Amino acid sequence: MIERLKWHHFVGLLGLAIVVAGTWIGLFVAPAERHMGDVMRIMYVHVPSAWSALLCFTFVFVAAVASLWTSRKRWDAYMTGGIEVGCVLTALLLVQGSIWARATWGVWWDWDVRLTTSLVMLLLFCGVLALRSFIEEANRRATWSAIAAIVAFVDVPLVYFCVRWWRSLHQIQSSPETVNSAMVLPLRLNAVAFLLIAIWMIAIRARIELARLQAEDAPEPEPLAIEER
Amino acid sequence: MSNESRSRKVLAIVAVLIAGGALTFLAMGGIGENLVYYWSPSELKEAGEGARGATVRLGGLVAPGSIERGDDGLALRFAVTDGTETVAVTASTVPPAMFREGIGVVLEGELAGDGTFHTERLMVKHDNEYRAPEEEDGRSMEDLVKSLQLENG
Amino acid sequence: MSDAVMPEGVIAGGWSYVIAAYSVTAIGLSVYIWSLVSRSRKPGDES
Amino acid sequence: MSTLHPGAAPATTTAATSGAPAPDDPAARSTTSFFATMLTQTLIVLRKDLLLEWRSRSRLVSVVLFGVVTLLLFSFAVGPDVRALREGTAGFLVLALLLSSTLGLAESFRLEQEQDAVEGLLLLPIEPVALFYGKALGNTIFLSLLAPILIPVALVLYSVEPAWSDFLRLFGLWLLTAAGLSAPGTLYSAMTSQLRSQDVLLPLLLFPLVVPVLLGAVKALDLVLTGDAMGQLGSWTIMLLAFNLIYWSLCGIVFPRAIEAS
Repeated sequence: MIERLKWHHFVGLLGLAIVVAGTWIGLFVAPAERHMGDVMRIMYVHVPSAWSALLCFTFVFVAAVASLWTSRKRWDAYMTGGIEVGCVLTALLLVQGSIWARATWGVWWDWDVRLTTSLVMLLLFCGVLALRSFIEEANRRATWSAIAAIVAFVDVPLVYFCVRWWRSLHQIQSSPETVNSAMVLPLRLNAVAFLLIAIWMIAIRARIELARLQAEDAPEPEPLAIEER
Repeated sequence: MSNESRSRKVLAIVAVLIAGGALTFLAMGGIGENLVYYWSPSELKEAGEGARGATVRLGGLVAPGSIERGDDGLALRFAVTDGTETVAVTASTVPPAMFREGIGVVLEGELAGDGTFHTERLMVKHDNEYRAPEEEDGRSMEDLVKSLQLENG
Repeated sequence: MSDAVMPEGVIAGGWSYVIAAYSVTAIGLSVYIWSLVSRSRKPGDES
Repeated sequence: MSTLHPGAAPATTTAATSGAPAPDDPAARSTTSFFATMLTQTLIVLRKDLLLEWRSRSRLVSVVLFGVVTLLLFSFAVGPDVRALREGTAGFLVLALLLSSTLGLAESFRLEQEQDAVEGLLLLPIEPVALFYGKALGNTIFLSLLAPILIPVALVLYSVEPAWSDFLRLFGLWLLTAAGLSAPGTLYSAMTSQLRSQDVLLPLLLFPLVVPVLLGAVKALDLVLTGDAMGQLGSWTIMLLAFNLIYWSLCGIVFPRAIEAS
């Protein structure tokens, strides 16, 4: 199924084009912030990273439930892709946030709810990847990693809503009303671009995983000589 | 469908409802007001003696006109307010560049016997307003206090 | 409370932070995409 | 491979996910009696585990010893600073419980693995859900048994003297913490007990997941030990309780699928 789809490369190229435009506008066209100055430009990658990471993990949840329900390899592969891309984005998110925090808050890190739940989210999903790598039997790996992913997903709504539910150092979500209109455009462009790039990466990763799962399944491994050129 | 598999479904649905209910309660139950990451000046005053001697976090706005720098350039005195109560603060740390009057701060430190709060970890709390330099900040002190999420809702 | 009266409270020279954050993001994403491409070249290999 | 598979449970119909109709059971039970059976089976599993535990007792003793050693190590790590030790007592206690719990939890399915004790379970038509709740309750009780030793040892080592009336609260909070660790711990130990790298995987999966429980437990215990200026104890306890509900229900839903695949 996945093999026939080449759409993801268009999605990826489109994402790359938009991210170049969005970043250019964000860095050189949009105004500096009144108090944060140029540091605030980190927002144009930080917020898109956060959105796309959360969407990745939401997709992981859907894929994990589907994988448990249907026991199809395709969902297992999509889930793996989602987890890996989500982890990469979350790791980037934490580093960008830390740099921004040093400039504005004055500290690299603080055990505030937003930061803690985000770090926990990264560790939880890395744990799922680790679990996968240790299980050899395919069915069991699919089931158990789906279960671990579903359990890990409990943290995802917490990451998003915690700043509204509890007092934190991290500011709550901004909205177009709280952001200067000239800053909204690069933010939106980069958000769309990050999402497209994330979809692209998930699709590539899922294809790799699916190929691996099918190779695992093959009754007799093909002679290696064919592939070595 | 046999009774047993239906019973299993009922059990699963009940479990999902319990989990969802617990999560909703965490969100809406208002326990967030009590599990605070930092205390407002009012809460700190309310705690009185109980807050003495322990490391606590204090959050609020830097009161306008309260910033004084010591001669050595390190000791910093200011007041933190939430609109109703004000706590005097001494800080033995270099504040971040965004430190100014009317900005939110979160301080980690101790309440001394004379009612001043001493901190060595001063963090600036920015709200979710992002404005260009030429834009005027039309917000009143009350609006700024509101942005500190001192009352949850 | 206008900016003219309060010269402090504004971060000056924040570009180094911006450059750091953007390069980390760019390098991180590029390395990951590169790893994806190199992994998809030889299917069946251990990730 | 499928040592843990409960014999009578139809493999395709699991409460959580599958929509496949089960073969019609002539002796189909009503929903009420189904729950009654479930409860009975949970108690059977629990009783069996506790009995086995009591017969050997060696696991309990070694885990308690491990906890005490951990508490001792914390006091070396912090140094002879009595004030720092006193302030950290709640955290050290919870960490000692957490570290001991991985030892205890890792063992909870090993008995079934190594000996053929699972035969006993296979002969009974045990529901997977009942197996989970029985095991999880057993682990909770097991971890609660550490409290009478670890709490007094910590109080003596770190020179904290709470009022006598506080001991009941301390134990109650310990029970909630143990329960919060046991539900996800039982689920993950069922999975990892069959893998080579259980020692690495169980903490790797469990520790990040139980961060809310640990946080609530440390805060609540600290408030009991050092005084509750703001009246926050109730809220932290409620948070602990809420995460217990989430873990106990969620893990119960997915557990049948987990052992089905084993």
